[in-house]
Amino acid sequence: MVFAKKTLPLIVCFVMGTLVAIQYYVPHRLSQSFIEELSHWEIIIAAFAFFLGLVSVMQVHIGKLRRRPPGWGFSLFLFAGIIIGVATGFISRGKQISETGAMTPFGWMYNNMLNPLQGTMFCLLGFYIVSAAYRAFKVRSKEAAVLLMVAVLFIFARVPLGQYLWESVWGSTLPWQLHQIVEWIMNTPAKAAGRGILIGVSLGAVATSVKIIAGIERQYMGGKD
Amino acid sequence: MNDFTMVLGAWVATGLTLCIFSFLYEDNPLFKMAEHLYIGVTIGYSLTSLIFNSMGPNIYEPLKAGRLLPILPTLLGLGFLTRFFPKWSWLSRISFAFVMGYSSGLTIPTAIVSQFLKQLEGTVYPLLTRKQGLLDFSLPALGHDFTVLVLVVGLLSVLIYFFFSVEHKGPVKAASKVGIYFIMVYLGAAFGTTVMGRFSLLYGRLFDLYTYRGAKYHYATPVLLVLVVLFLVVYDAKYKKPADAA
Amino acid sequence: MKRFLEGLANVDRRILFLLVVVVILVPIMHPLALPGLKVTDSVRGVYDQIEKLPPRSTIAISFDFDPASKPELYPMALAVTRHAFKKDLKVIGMNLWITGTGLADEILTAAAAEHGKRYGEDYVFLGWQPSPIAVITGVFTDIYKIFSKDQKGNDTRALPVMKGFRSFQQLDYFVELGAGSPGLPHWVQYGADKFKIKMGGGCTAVSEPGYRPYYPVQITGLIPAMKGAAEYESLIGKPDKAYAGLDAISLGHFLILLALAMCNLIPVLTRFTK
Amino acid sequence: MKASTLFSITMAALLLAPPAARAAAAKPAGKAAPTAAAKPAPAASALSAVQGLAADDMPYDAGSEVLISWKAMPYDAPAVKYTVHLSSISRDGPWAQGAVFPSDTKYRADIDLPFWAWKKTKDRHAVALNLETAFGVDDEVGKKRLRGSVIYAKVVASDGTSEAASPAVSALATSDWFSLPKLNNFVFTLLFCCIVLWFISNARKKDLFMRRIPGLDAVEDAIGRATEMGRPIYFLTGRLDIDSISTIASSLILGEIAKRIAQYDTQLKVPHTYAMTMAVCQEITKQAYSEAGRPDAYREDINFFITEDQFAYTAAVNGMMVREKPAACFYMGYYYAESLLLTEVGASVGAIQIAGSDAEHQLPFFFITCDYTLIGEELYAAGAYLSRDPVLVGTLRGQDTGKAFVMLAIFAGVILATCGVLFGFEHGVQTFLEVFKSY
Repeated sequence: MVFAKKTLPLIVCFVMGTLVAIQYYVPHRLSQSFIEELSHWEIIIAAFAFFLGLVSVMQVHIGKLRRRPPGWGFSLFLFAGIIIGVATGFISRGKQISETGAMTPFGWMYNNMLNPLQGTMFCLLGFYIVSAAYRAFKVRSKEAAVLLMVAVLFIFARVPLGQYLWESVWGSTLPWQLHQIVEWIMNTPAKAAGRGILIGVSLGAVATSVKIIAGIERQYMGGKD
Repeated sequence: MNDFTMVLGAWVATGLTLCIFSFLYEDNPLFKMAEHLYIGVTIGYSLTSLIFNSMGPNIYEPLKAGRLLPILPTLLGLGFLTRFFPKWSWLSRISFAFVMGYSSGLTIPTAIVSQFLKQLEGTVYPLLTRKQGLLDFSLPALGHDFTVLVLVVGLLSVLIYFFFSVEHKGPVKAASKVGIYFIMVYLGAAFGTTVMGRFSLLYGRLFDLYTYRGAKYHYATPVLLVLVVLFLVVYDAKYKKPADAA
Repeated sequence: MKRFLEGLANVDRRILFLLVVVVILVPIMHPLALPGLKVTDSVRGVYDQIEKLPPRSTIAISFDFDPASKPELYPMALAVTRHAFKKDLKVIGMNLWITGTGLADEILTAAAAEHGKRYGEDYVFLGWQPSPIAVITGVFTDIYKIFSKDQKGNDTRALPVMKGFRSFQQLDYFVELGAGSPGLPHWVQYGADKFKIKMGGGCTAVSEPGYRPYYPVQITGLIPAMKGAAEYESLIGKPDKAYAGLDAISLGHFLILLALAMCNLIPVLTRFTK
Repeated sequence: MKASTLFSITMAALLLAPPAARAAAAKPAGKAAPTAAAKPAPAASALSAVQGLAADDMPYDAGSEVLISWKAMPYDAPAVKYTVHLSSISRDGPWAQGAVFPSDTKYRADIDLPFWAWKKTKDRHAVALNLETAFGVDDEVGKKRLRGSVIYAKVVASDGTSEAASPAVSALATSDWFSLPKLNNFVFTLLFCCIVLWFISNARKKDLFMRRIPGLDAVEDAIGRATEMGRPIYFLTGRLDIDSISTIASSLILGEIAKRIAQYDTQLKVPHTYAMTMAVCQEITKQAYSEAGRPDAYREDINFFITEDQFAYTAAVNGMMVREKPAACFYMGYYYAESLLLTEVGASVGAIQIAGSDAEHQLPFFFITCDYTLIGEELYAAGAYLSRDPVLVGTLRGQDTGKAFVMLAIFAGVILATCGVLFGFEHGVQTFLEVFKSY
């Protein structure tokens, strides 16, 4: 039993990891279909994990309906949302556009509820980016000064009005145009830093993956027994 | 799609948009309602997509057609659910092990290619230029050489900054300091370029609201806007303690 | 003065938010046509090709985007379609993104109405069919195999606008306006490159760097996002949504610059007044 | 090119890879009669058919491409075009057009493969043609049919006025078992894995040094502050599922922070966007509380699921923040656009915010709005820093060794390339640098 509880998962992980990693170097058609099939499996397996989340949500909100803490009524809207999503989805059999090209109730729900909600939350960023700039973009050190200067230059250069103003101030006295300067920064110092970050990240990713495959990193398996 | 569903859609979309926007003013019941509805709808949406677009074509249809292979991943997937039964919950480890092994195996070679070798090959260039057999010291050529130098110095100093097993003092400290400046340039550039996209989105959203103001949509935007503002005024007057103000 | 500065430093965020709304909303209500927009060669590359076509030439436009990318692609789609109708060209519309079918139809109908064009005689909307690569290969070999019926259910072959037309190989120009995959790379690889027709493209800001290498060999021009669309609008002399959008975004950028300046100036000034 | 040969032999021997010989210069097809002109030559300037035409399986692929090659011809010039025709039916067609190009382009040297797998010469033209693209096949049936069929190819040279077609040659596209061009990748991967494992196995023997990470020194302050104020602490694991490295690193940090929080009676809240991550984090938190000697303080609802949708999750967390006013927020892991939405609201309720992310595009927002930000790899190092676990510190040592190797390679590469320009052996250097390219 100890074998099944402790060793078997480690073997599964090791075999899977090694096979998938080696697959990358094998161009053969069999290896292609192997990885296609596995990625299929992954999708199926991951799909079931969603039910863990569903149960967690239900526990929280059914608990609220039972105990009725302040604001419990809003949980009703959550259930209403689930019902709307599921009901329109089942009526339309998961399709947003029917075979005749007409919009289904599911499609209507997506376009008029989900899409505006997503879009609106996303576009709040337009507000927060201004408030962050006003509140937090203070030059406290030399490093922050560099950050600010580059940011200002880029903001200026991204819009035609900025380029227009730049040219009307500097005219053709400068050997480079604004967009050339910005491009150079983007492709040289910024790229160098980006690469440094990426190389570090990739080494970290490989190191962690090796530990998982080798069974050294096994926190995902949880605690004792 | 007929007119009624179109107009209803405009009203619902506008209403929800304004409810979310009201959060910018303060946390209030309208936002709370939209927030909970939003979470619910996304869960319902995920569930439906899961059943019709994932489990249907990946499990049900192959099984119906007599292909039995999907049973294995299905069992592994069901393994997750054993977490609810403490006696059997160790079974979920096998499912986790499969997922972790698969993704780790996928990560190793691709991280080496796309982040390691690809970054490396774009950095190793000569620091000198040769043109028609002679070393080129013209201004553009020197400019190019300088660019290569900055690229190399930048990358090396940033890598030094990320050294964890060496104490940052003396020359290492100086080099890592240079590295930080390069990182700051990167962050500034990333900030400056992102602004554009954020305002495009906001523009798109406000444009939709503006479109829904017309008679074609039965004045959805102005009517709902007035209602939301009225609600906020009443809510503030009635429930908000003076201490909360400002 | 000092109190004013302190007040300014701790200003309620909601006032900033209100400023943002004003800055974005004003150009929507009234395009300002702020100066500084320069027409780039890659946008002109699409415009010139359409401009030099004789009347009654045939062009096709594929509208491969969905409502999510509407702010970026809708304005250029409208501008290009308007340009084609203004030049009295025959227009074949289609799309590879099922979720964008309604939008594409809307654009064609609106632009046609402005120029008094009639469905079936001056333009046609073929609609959507599954399996994009097969569709692309199909329209370049035998269009009626893929689209035997148009979006409205008419027999495509019987429409006057399609008379004598067999495949996209006969096109005088092709424009692909796409937000992702399937999109520009597919049309280039499986269509224009293979069958040697001239094509132009339009894309989102995110995909622009990726598509740049196609220009100018494989595509005659590329219209990048809202900025490209605004350039196109200025070329056809009809500043519209893209122009308004660009104004709004320009003002937004300057609002951020102002915020940054205030953030750093206020503490300095406060110390100064002390 | 002695060094390169030596290199390729060593690498190949190391791996017992299939012989590189198959990649050597394409053998001319026996059947083709190279001199036979298809049409009677009309004028003096007329073209002759190409010579030495050969069709082969393209090496190192899944059997989806054929390699067509022929000798460079004396008339190669921009005005003369080659058209390669393919047929899957017979040597007399019907033909599908595979490629058209000016006759002074596309030599063997233009195919982008490394020196240990491909001989780059200019004496032969060579094009690799994808069969599915050439025949416009999109469906499974068609693809399957293509796989088994013999492919016939012919090349037509034309200069606008006259053209000359070669006789057809044939090949069968086959699948290969090892991608020799990826050999360098394979060797690097193996080497790096060994280094990491070696450092881990040696880590337990002695105490390894680790540099300071300022952001992490603030963790204790943040927890202390939350305890004083009696407000909760939020910990977010990012927008990727547990199978991503960022989230794994984040969960390690969660474990360490949970250990510290468990010692006080402070509330920890970990809202999740993925159920798998939630399940793993539940185990980790439970473990942390019991290791801290406070299993009684652990509650199952520390970790809870909200929804998978990016912005619905953000809306919910924003709402919670405004209502519960956390004293400290930790954002560890990979984030997308929601980063600024979270941190601005967090800042507005006065929380101490500590972020750590390898999402380089979101770093500026964290950096501006948070009190401390761990950049890139520092996120992976954080777990090691907080726990001082020998395995984690050893891993970090391995990563540092990898970085040292990269730095050395770049430094040496740049010097070598510069010397190449100085002393005129650029070509040799370029060839050598293929070792660091991805294929």
